[in-house]
Amino acid sequence: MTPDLRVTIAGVEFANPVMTASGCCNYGEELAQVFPLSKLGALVTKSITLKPRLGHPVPRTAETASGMLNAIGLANVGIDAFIKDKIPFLEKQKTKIIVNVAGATINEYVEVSARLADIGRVDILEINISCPNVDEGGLEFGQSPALTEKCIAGVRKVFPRPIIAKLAPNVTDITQIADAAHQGGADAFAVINSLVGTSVDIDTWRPRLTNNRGGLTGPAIKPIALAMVDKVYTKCKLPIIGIGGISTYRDVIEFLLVGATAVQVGTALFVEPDAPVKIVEGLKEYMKTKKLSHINDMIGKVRKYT
Amino acid sequence: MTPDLRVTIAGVEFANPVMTASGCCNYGEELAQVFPLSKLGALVTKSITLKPRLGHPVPRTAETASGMLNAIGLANVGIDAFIKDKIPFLEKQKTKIIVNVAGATINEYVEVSARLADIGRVDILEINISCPNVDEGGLEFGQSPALTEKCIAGVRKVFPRPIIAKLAPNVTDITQIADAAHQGGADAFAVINSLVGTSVDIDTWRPRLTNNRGGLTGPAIKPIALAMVDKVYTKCKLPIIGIGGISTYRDVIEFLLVGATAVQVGTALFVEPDAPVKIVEGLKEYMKTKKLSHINDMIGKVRKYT
Amino acid sequence: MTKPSCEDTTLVRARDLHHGYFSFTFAPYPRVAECHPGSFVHVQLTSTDIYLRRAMSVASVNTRRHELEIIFKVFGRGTAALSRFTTGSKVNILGPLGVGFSKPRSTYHPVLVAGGVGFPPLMFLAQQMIDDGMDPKNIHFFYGGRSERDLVERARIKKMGIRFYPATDDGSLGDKGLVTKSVEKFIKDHHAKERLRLYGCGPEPMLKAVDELGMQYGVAGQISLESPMPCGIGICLGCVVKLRVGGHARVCCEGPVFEIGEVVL
Amino acid sequence: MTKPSCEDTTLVRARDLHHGYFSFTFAPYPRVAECHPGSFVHVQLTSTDIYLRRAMSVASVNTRRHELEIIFKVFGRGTAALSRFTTGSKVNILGPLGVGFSKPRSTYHPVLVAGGVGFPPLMFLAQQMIDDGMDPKNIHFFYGGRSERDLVERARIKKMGIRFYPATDDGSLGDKGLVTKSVEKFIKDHHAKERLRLYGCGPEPMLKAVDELGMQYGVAGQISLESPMPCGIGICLGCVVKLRVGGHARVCCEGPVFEIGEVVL
Ligand SMILES: Cc1cc2nc3c(=O)[nH]c(=O)nc-3n(C[C@H](O)[C@H](O)[C@H](O)COP(=O)(O)OP(=O)(O)OC[C@H]3O[C@@H](n4cnc5c(N)ncnc54)[C@H](O)[C@@H]3O)c2cc1C
Ligand SMILES: Cc1cc2nc3c(=O)[nH]c(=O)nc-3n(C[C@H](O)[C@H](O)[C@H](O)COP(=O)(O)OP(=O)(O)OC[C@H]3O[C@@H](n4cnc5c(N)ncnc54)[C@H](O)[C@@H]3O)c2cc1C
Ligand SMILES: Cc1cc2nc3c(=O)[nH]c(=O)nc-3n(C[C@H](O)[C@H](O)[C@H](O)COP(=O)(O)O)c2cc1C
Ligand SMILES: Cc1cc2nc3c(=O)[nH]c(=O)nc-3n(C[C@H](O)[C@H](O)[C@H](O)COP(=O)(O)O)c2cc1C
Ligand code: FES
Ligand code: FES
Repeated sequence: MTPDLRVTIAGVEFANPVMTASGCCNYGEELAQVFPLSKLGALVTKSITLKPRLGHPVPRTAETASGMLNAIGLANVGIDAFIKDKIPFLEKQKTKIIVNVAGATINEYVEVSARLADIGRVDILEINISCPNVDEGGLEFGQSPALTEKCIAGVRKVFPRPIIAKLAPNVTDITQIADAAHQGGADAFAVINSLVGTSVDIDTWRPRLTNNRGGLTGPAIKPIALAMVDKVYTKCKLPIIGIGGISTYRDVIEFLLVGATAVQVGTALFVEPDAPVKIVEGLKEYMKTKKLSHINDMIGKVRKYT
Repeated sequence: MTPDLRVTIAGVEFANPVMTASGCCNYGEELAQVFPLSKLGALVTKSITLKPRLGHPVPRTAETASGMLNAIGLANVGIDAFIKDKIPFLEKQKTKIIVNVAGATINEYVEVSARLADIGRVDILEINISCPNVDEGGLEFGQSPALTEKCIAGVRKVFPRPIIAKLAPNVTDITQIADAAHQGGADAFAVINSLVGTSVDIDTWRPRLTNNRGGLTGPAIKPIALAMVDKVYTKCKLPIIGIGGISTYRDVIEFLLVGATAVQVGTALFVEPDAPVKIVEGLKEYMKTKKLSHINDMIGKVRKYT
Repeated sequence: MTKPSCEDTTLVRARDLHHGYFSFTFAPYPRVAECHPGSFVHVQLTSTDIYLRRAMSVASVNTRRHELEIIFKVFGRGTAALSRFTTGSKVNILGPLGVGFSKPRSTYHPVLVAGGVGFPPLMFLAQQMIDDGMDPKNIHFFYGGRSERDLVERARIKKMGIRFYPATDDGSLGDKGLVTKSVEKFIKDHHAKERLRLYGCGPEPMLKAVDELGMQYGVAGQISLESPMPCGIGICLGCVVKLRVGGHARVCCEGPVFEIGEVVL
Repeated sequence: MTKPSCEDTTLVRARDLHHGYFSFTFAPYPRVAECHPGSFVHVQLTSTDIYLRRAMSVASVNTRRHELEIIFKVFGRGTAALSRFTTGSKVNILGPLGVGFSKPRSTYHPVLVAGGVGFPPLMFLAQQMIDDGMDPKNIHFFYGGRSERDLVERARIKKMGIRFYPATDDGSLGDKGLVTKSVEKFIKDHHAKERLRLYGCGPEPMLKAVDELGMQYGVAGQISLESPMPCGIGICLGCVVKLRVGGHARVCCEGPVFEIGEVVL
């Protein structure tokens, strides 16, 4: 009996729980050269904004212990070019398409989302209220329950299909933000985006990023991400997509056990672009060995000490 | 010309900016077997509470990518045994002595601090309002500006020498907590304590810590710690002791450049117990090469992009 | 307490003992003379992507050649990384650590109970007892494992001339069943006639059984424990065990060797 | 665009070229035939404690023996870790990546300008031009470095029979001063008579000078750029450069080779 890897979030069924993380797979074209995207549960695009953005000057990435910092600065082609140049490619892919949306104002989020509402092939929106690399708002939305609710509610009005709220880890209590997003009409949470970090070159005394700071990602943050998924799963009521430092199927199982229904793979794609394929294979093998018939048999099943 | 490594915080002069971090050197006796403690700027003791504590059951540590989780649970001998059994040893050490204080209630902090006020050899108190491993308060103090101020103000009344507030990183805006501690009468900030994290054993489906979660420390968190020191240095007014993932003199220089006056070495002591000695040597060499006469020539001197 | 120090040393001999077991010899290690049976060293792995050191019991020393031997079994990431070191690799060793076994007077009949990868410190203990003048015939070495392949270095142990009692779960070698079953039978048969001393090192269930046997039959002795050990020198408090009397003890400092009946297992 | 793939390969030959330079040959690498001068591979270092891959230009290939050579200089942690790999080590290589140099027609006189560790792709380019039938005497190889010791593999380059012009800052070999000074003199002397093509690879200031020379004297050509490269395959957007026209380009995908005059340096 081959294990069943399908999961359902907000009525959308995914072939497996493994997605690519926003900003780590561009619009999918490059990864499609490495493996057929049908191997993915879903592809999540780079954050799309109203206008095209070049992002911050290089250096805008830096390596750290078991991770990296980035301050790409939401570089993207903008909604017009996205619809014109990228959607035709995405429409042909045999996987679910999640478009990540970002903005400097609530209006921008709503406008971009409204444009995407017309494109049936966009299965889900992921609202990035948590990018630490833009000055004009990004982080602040995700750090304020009121703004979070308002932003999600705005998008909710114009987008008829499911909405994922991507939460910031840089907060005192992530469940407050999660509840606000729920209140605003979100259907699921993505937990977590990157953590604010920095690094300095001790030869030049310059920050290693022209933005002076960036987002920390990779295996280094996995324990933090797991604790946040655990907390949201315990206290909040929507399905969770776990993100942070996942590079093997073993990492995925940890996320499932603490309550994630699906996961996203980010930085690991830079080291092993075919990581999602290996992860799906690994999950299958693990489930066979453990005699688990369905992914659901693991979700939230961590045996906590009492 | 040998470089001058002395730094002064709240009127106390330290031979160099390198201290051991609380909970990573017990009460100093074991490290004294490895190197003379006079090599340190200061020794910071394990958190002391009113009553002795055994802490959480093992496993209470777990390894992670470039770091570790711990949920020791403030195991310590309690204030009575500390004064009776540990102070005599500490009195003989030729380094500054910083005693870290923790408690479940503000009263407990104040009582422990009052007892330590009588012991002249205790140069400074470090108030741990940020330990993520106790249920009864710890973290919550450090996450609330009001409680932080009240706690520090309570200690301020009974302790006549300098007070360091050790801040929690698990907050939306660390500068709010810092300002509250300042308001309460703190003389300096220690930034940061560990980040909440967890890890699950995928064979047993058990958390790797009996406490279900713990504090993440080690090189993995360095970029986060640096960003927090940078933020506090930019917005707040007291001297900063930088902590988080320091294992070499290069790490220390990064912390100095973003604004730390001194630093503490924690988890690295587990891997290289003589790390502080090597770090001080490395700092001297670096300063010679860079022709810097004084540590102050580096503090806050990062050349940010504008 | 011996003062621990970090020493750069070289892997001079790597023997594959098969079935996942390896013997690594490091030299020159300046502190061999201070290593006792039950002592352990903390081996640095940061040249791989592993952050914390791994504790390894001393399996033997050659004081003249300043050689230190450890024997390990590939279990998880740490030991897997260790096993990939090749001869000539520089390895940093923190040691010598811990309080080892106390040797019995020569009138005793020591009963050594090893489970799986717990045998190295007991092999070291047997060797030192012989070196100290004990009659090898009085040393009883019980060695248990799942099956024959788990009992490595048998020839070497037998060569010491001691009495050797293998036991395997599947009966492929020696007694079939848990090694402690064989030990119990031995104690029953001998403890009235001879002054026995129990020494145990192996997995926790085995140690628990040894501990209980000792208490039940009134045979004194010691067991060597394991615990997750971030620092190995007593500064992290991560490795504690509960004592029957007197709270916690650190396995790395007060142990790893404890008296039978001392610890809550 | 060639489809990149991750391939496990073995370090079969490690040559210490001295002064911090190493030549590593990997085999079997199944995709040698798809490696072009200017192509690079992304070398995994996770068996050490380094998380991201490191980009390395292809220095040569042996298609028959499926060998791939890279040449690198120890610069920071990444290349230091790489240099510690020993023959027989398994190394994962992601490649082949990037858009390489376009070879000139045989009527041109290519002028190759290498700075320090920028020489490997140009050496590969020279070799392929010769293999394609170009007269070695028409290939001009300028090679600059701080001093003689920085100009490694000279014998190998000269053996190709091409014209070789070393230059060192300290005058210890060839012209004294920046290599681009020598190049400028050469262009001045030759660009009226011969159809030159410039090819540059080296540190950014050198590339900037080559770029300016090309534009000033109207000599077309290409330069190969470096940039921090987390992914190497176009998905992270970390490696961009600014184009004079048309916004950003990714060095890993649209480059690393760009036309002279194309990029804002
Ligand atoms: C005193 C002592 C002596 C030992 N002697 C031997 C010996 O002679 N031969 C032998 O084969 N083994 C010995 N061990 C066990 C050895 O140290 C390893 O812990 C064991 O082999 C686990 O293998 P690993 O490191 O490959 O497993 P891993 O999977 O890498 O680690 C196992 C688990 O333990 C955790 N862990 C490992 N090390 C630490 C640490 N230092 N701190 C916190 N958590 C940690 C990891 O996070 C992981 O969860 C000894 C242990 C102790 C305490
Ligand atoms: C297309 C291309 C071809 C190259 N070819 C060669 C060659 O043939 N020979 C050669 O010697 N070198 C080559 N390099 C340079 C090489 O990849 C290393 O970046 C360089 O040698 C730095 O050395 P290091 O890794 O030891 O330095 P480190 O100190 O380890 O890294 C240098 C700095 O760059 C950062 N960094 C390194 N890699 C990355 C990354 N992938 N993403 C983000 N930040 C990073 C580090 O964080 C650090 O700040 C090439 C680079 C590129 C882009
Ligand atoms: C280079 C880079 C760019 C990213 N860009 C975005 C983005 O545009 N929008 C977004 O929501 N998250 C972005 N992220 C965050 C990731 O989607 C993910 O939340 C984070 O990297 C943690 O996962 P990881 O540890 O697996 O990388 C980016 C991350 C990286 C490394
Ligand atoms: C095992 C362990 C125990 C700790 N115990 C305490 C403690 O009792 N009180 C405290 O204020 N901080 C405690 N800390 C936090 C450290 O003092 C320090 O803030 C943290 O480890 C980050 O620094 P590092 O990355 O250098 O370890 C502990 C850390 C570790 C690893
Ligand atoms: S391992 Fe740290 S106290 Fe024992
Ligand atoms: S290195 Fe990632 S896009 Fe070029």
